[in-house]
Amino acid sequence: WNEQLIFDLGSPGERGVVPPASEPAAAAAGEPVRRSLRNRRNAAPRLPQISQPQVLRHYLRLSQETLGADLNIDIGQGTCTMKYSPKVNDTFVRSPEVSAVHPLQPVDTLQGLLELIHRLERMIAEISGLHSVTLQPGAGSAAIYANVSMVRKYHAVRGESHRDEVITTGFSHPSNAATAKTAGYKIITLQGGPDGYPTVEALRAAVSNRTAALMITNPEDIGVFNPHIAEFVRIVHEAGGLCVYDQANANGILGITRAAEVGFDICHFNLHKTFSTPHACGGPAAGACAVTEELAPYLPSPVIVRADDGRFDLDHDRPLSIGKVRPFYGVTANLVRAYAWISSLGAEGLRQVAETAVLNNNYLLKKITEIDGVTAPYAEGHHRIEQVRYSLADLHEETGVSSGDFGVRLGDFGLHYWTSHHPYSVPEPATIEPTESYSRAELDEYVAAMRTVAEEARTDPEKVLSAPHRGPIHRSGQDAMDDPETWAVTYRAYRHKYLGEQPPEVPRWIPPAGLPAKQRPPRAAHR
Amino acid sequence: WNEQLIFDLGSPGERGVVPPASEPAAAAAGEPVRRSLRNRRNAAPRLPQISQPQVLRHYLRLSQETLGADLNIDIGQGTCTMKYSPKVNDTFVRSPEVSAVHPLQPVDTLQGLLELIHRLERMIAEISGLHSVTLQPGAGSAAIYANVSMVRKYHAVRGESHRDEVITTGFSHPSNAATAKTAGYKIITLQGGPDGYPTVEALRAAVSNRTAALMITNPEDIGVFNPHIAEFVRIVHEAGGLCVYDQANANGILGITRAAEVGFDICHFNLHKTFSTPHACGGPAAGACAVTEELAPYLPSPVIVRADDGRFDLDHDRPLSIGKVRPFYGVTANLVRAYAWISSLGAEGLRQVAETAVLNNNYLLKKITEIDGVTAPYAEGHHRIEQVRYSLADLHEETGVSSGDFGVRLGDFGLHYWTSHHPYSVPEPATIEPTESYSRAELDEYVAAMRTVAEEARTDPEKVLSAPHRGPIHRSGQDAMDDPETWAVTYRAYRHKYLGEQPPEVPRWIPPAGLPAKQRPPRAAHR
Amino acid sequence: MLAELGVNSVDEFFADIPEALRLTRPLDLPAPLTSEAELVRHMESLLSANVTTRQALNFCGAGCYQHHVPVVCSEVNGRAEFLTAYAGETYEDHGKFQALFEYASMMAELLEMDVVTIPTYDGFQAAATALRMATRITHRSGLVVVGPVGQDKLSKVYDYVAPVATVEHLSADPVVPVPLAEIARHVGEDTAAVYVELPDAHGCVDADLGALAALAHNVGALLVVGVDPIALGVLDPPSAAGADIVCGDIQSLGLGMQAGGAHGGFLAVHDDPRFVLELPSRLFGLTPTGKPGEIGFRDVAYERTSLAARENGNEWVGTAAALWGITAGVYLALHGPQGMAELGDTIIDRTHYAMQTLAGTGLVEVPGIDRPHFREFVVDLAPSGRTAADFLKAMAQRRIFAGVDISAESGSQQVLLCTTEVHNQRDIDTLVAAVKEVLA
Amino acid sequence: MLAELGVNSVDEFFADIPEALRLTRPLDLPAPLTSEAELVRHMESLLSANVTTRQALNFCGAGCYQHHVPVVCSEVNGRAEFLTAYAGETYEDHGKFQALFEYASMMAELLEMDVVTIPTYDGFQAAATALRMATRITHRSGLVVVGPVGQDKLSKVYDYVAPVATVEHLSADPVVPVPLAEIARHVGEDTAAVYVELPDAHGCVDADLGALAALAHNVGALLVVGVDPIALGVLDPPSAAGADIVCGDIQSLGLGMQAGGAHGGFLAVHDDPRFVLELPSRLFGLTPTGKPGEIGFRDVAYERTSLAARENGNEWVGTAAALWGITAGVYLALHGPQGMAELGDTIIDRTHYAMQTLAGTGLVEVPGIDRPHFREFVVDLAPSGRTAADFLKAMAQRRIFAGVDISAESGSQQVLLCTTEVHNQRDIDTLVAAVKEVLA
Repeated sequence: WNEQLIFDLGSPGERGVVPPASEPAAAAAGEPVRRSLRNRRNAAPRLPQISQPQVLRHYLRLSQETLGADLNIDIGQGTCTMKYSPKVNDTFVRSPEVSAVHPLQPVDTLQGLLELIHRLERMIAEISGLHSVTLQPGAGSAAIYANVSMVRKYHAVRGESHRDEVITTGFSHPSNAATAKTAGYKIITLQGGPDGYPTVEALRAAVSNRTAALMITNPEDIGVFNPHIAEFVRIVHEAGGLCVYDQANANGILGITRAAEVGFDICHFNLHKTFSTPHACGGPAAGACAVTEELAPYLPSPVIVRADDGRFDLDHDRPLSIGKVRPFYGVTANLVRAYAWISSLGAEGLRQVAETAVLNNNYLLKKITEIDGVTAPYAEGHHRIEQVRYSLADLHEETGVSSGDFGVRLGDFGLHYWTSHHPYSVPEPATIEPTESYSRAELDEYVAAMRTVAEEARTDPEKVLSAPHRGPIHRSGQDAMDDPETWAVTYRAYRHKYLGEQPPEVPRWIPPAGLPAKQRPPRAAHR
Repeated sequence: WNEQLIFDLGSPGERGVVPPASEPAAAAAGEPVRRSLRNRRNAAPRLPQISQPQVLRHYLRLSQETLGADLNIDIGQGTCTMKYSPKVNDTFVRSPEVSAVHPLQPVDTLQGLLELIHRLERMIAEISGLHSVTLQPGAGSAAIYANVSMVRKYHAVRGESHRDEVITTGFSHPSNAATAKTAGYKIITLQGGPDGYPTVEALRAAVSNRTAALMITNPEDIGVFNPHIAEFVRIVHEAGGLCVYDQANANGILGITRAAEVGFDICHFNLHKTFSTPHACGGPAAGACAVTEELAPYLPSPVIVRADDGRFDLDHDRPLSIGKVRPFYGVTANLVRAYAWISSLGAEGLRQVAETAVLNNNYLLKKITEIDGVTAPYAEGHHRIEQVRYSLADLHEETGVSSGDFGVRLGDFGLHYWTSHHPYSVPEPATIEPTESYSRAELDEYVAAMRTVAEEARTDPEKVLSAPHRGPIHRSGQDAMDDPETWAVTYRAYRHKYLGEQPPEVPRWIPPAGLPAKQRPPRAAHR
Repeated sequence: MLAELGVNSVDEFFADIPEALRLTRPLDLPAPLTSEAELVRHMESLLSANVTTRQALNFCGAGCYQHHVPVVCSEVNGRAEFLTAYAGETYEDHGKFQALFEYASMMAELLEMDVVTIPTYDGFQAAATALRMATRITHRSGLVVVGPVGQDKLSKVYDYVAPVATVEHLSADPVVPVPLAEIARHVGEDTAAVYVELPDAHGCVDADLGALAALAHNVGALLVVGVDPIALGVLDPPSAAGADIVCGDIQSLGLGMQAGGAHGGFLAVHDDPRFVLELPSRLFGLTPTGKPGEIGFRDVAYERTSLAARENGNEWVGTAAALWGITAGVYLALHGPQGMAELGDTIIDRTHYAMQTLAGTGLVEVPGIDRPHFREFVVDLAPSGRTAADFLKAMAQRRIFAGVDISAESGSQQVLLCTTEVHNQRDIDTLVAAVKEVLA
Repeated sequence: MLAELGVNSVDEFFADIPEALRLTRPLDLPAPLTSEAELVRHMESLLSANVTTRQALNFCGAGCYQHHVPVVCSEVNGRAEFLTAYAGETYEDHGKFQALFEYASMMAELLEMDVVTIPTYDGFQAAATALRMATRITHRSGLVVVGPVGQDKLSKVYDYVAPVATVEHLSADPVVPVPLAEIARHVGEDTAAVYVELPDAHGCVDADLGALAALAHNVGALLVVGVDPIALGVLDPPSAAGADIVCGDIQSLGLGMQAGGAHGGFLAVHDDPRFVLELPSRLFGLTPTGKPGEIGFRDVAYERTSLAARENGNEWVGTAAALWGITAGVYLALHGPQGMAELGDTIIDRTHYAMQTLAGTGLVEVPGIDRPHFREFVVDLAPSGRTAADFLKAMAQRRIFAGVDISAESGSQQVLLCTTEVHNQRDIDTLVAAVKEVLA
């Protein structure tokens, strides 16, 4: 079915919940205040008016039109395929001990949570080999930002604020470049050589006394491990820069190799991803930053400390700290899930995770590259770690079906893949990462669907190009999304632009004469 | 998608959960016992072997192929349309205070639950007007059985076991006849007159000193209230029989009329249905029986009693009790839900439930009978209470589309209706009951879909007859289901009958020579 | 809407209800808790008087068992689709039909019988129906119940079979099983069925089903066995020894305790029309659709049921416990053969560890300690001279629910204790330590 | 599978990782809790050391608010489909796109602004981004923050805007707002934006947004307003008074507390490309499909984002808080205009009832008692001579979390209390009675 917009449901006077009403004494206290408010709302907001069962039905139907990882063989989100998130871990989050506690209630009444977070910090410290950990960042990119913020503070404290460059690589996640830029740095991006990673020479040429940090993903987003990584670290350290390891996706190397052995100063993990917390349509997630002892004073504040009597407390007296990056303790729910997940596996289990994920990936690599028209650029002949960025360039050349088109058609099989971050370094990319969570039969099913679509591209390209055929909607257009005259990101905007309703006149900022408008970069689309 | 059978998933060695392993000392205690078991299992059961994410995905997909009341305008299950079951009530059931308590733990540690059940009993007593209530029966039909069992015991105690007939009506739920038969009674069924209910004369003719009880639904399953009901009761009482009121569905009369005012000795309610607990694909449900003071000693045992100090206890000393009809306290989860539901509404709310349900029903009656070919037999010109049994006989006559076919096609619109119990008293029946839970717009949507299908039946009957077109599967056949050679109610039977696998030879009962086999009644199908 | 119907007031719809039958005052009920927030506060406050088995260590069983509920079971049975589905037919509710067919199929593997019903209310009802079926199949009216069976279940069975049969119960103390010779004395040409349980109400799993089957079959009677399917990872299915009808409760299979509210009954028979046509419950069969390779599910021999034939059907069928069937299916699918076997082993181990360590205190006796037990066992307080009631009270003060008082049934000061896979060795040691404190 | 790949051992896959970088020992982690049952026991035991706000009466707020969470919100965000969806595109995840579009649309109605983003991490991030956007839009670097703002949020904002802007914070005690004239002295040609909150960190809702907007606009600066949307059932949307960017946290809208873990940030602007093109977050726009009447959803002006343009995008975007957006949408749909209005009324009523009854004890002062408050207010312990720390400790012993200690920030012994719709009059009376006991 094509579920209506919520604004088309319900009728005046319907409602889904009733808030508690004030008791007479409370109403007596509040009524004069309410009456005399300077900015009391007179025109009710045009929210929908719907009964509870209709609200529920609407959202249940929308959920059924959403392809959660629980519902498919969700291995097509390379760089960040979600592994299975055990349902039991959600129950801990829903328990009142987690869901119904306030972050600022007396610490004596929060000992369970503080101990859990403290234990998880120690686990992550061991997994990274580094000294101290914060779990405050709200997601992976927020953790990268926290890292670069610590870099900035570190250099500032040492009087080296002239260091204004951050070096990263083309296959590192875009947030490395973007957060560093946000933090005020110039970005130098090293592009990959034939094996996907930059050469040592390229790094040497980029490093200088203006280098604040190297921020690098390894294995690269194409699944290749840079064997010179220790050399990279050495070179940057010699130049006085810090080395920041993006281990958002450490799925393929858990228990195999660690930031500490390589010599990094800082690393981060995505708890959604490496430690199995669910992706939730795009968050909430959680990030962990691990740092060396030297950098520990710069971690976000406060820090959980264990007193001699075994009780946990918060240390707010952190003069070098970058301060808060997120309210309170971070995304508690995901800290609880990640702690439970690691606890259920232990050291041996984590290593099995890595080994299985890598085995699955190399199995897929073989099977997928057997499909005519699909290749795996870079690092020819090498095994890959946890993922591969495939190219459908040959298929596209032959059939006119792009990777984007291919992906839309794959959706008709209840499957999904993601192409790649922009700009595409691999032509017609498809980034696939199996993780440890799928069986051989499931991987085979996925490959079989890809093979079918590749076949269709050759025999009946129109079928592929006109997909989706079994989705909830038909193919939609991108054009209206790029033009300020036609885009409508809310129903209110739609009413104003399409239904002829006049927006109200309200006071607003007028650009001073001559203020330059932003030059729009070339347009881009998501798939 | 067409989700595979679970036996086709997984592979040897896969598993979804790991049970706790014995500690060494426990293993030492148990190992000799296990080894010497007379009947230790050697051949592992052929259960599927599947990973947890695959099990989850399988069942989530099956859930998506199931049209829960939360997902549609589910007003087509007349006699027992489920009203909206507020989600908040499920949370009480999931709380450890309900889900993680043992029925036989010390009563001092179960006071919350006992108080809740006691309060709910008092609420049901007030709603029925009768004296005492049990909530032990596991569902509506089980409550009817408990009622007839009390009738039997009552007469036995009074030395009137010669009373061996139970009178019921054709529009009363089949369980009235069936449970009474199971309890050993002969059944006399009065058929409805022109207004749907039997005449007083018909009853008089049926009543005698062999009458144990009248077991009657009112309003009848076609939504007509028998105005002579008090007279019926009087006649049966005069003959020494008891009167048992089937109020499974009291949705249309809550707060309007009660068993007590009519003079009944016993009544029952379905808590799923009248008190909004969900239907759960067909249970668990719950039933409540209410009785007069005279019959209270016969109620199932034990009974919750409140001591002078306000604490609750169990009274097992009930010499006249029929005993247990269900383990422990009954279906606790649904008692909790029903208590919460009544608590949220109060007296005024319950009456609004009835009034709204009846208004909705009469609105539907008007709209549906405006569809060409659809009529509402019986009680012409009268308003109806909570439901109507429509007839599609005219449409069938004209187009060849039966009510069953019509219902299948309606499924393509994400809607469902039920025809009627068997044998059909109304030709080509469709029993529709809106309850109070749906808005006018939703009722209109349902009627519009019916109108569309009626139109299709005239213009394109093949489309209707070949439905479903948008279901998860295509039309299936009934024939194989009726023949012992071909039916297969488990995958194991399927392997034996269709895949050529030999069943094992095991010792089993052989019918003694000459033992008559059962005569099969005429075959029937569910829709 | 009133205007649309040409009606002035809702009252007009009730015209057929005589005035004398009307309630002329509002119902006397507590004031409504209109807002969800208030309702939640009220319910939390009311229910907080319960002490949960997370707060206390629970060793009560006796028909309701504290097994671990895999969270996927709760996730599936909490799905709005399954939780709220009514009686949709094969197409609308294809997923429900398939899930229930799969439940029956997995039970069939565990039980090694080809026909398993959609769940009935509970194990009590399953046993009661199994015995009535036996009378219909054999055209006889004698029922012989062998060994310890819970009082509540017996109460239900007695009431249910009363119109058609008489029951002899050959009970037993926990020390020795009922001798075969004694059973033989009560079985004869009028016997419809011999009924026995595995594990029995004292937790024993040493019933000689093969001998009982021979005994019954010899005189033309059925062997009906009540079994807890959770034991069938380690125990042979009763059908292998000759059981003709197998019945029981699926509460152990992922349903949880819910204060005794979470029960479902199963009935299993061989695929013989004499048996199948006597089942009152619904049966979902696999059937091909018009599309090759595609399957659907439909009711089998629907005319058996009271829904089709009113009083001419077998007993009756109504809303019973379908969601619990789906749940039990999920449980079996999660465990698989290996999980069920390991689970059974752990339970036997811990049960015997508990029996031995308790007996080792010298403060209690464990009658039948040499017999194999599964999950439950009797503890006799005679050596301590204490009553069961006193003992349980003292243990509860230590936040231990130390079993169920069966002294009224047994005539001795005895409690029935239950240990499952959720009780680790530390828990049992805690129990034993508390017993020493209380009884020393 | 190894054989299929012609590989002897999994180790071969790691050939590119130099030996020197390998970990040669197992990680030093606790022994695994392999079975779900054991894991559950461990987690319950660990977490049971927490005292929950169901066990204690909680009056802490300060950025995390105990509002009632309608169960439908939890039902929807607990759906496996939504909880585990990754980054499916418009067709695979049509439902997700629609739910987020509807969230943005309902927020737009509440805020009366046409553009609302998919949620960012939290209100801290939203404020920080709003202010950086102001510097980009105006090409200026001065930021003026007016009135009380939480210390933690300020910490985040300062760190975040440091590369591009300087901040002046005109703080205020709870008694009187910052005088307009003083604000005017700090606003000038270099000012990118004036930032003010509603309710502010002391719960006051009397900021004169109209005057501030005029002041800012006069010199070419923006007015940025931080608002808790739950107040907008009773308060006029800031846009009506002239706010150019409105930002805040959606934690109040059905997300629950989760120990402070449940936050999402929103940013709202008018539909002006100068503003829209500076947003870093994703925006989902409504677009027709090939079929008449059918609509789909797609990314709007995707080139703005770091996903499309790396460091050339606005700040960055990544996994943030989408599920909380869906949840907040459910919350707004359930309440509707009437519910939001009633909710606001109840909160104001109970807040002032608490302020008045506490002040009425004579044992504490409520500074600013004559100003309109929403949900939070400051209590000064000066009359009692007690420290805030002492007071809170004594109250906690009575199972009351009596607010947040703000004495470090304020320089006085003060606590910040929070009352919402979940605190009924009886709860507040309980609080007041305990305050009397503790301070008397």
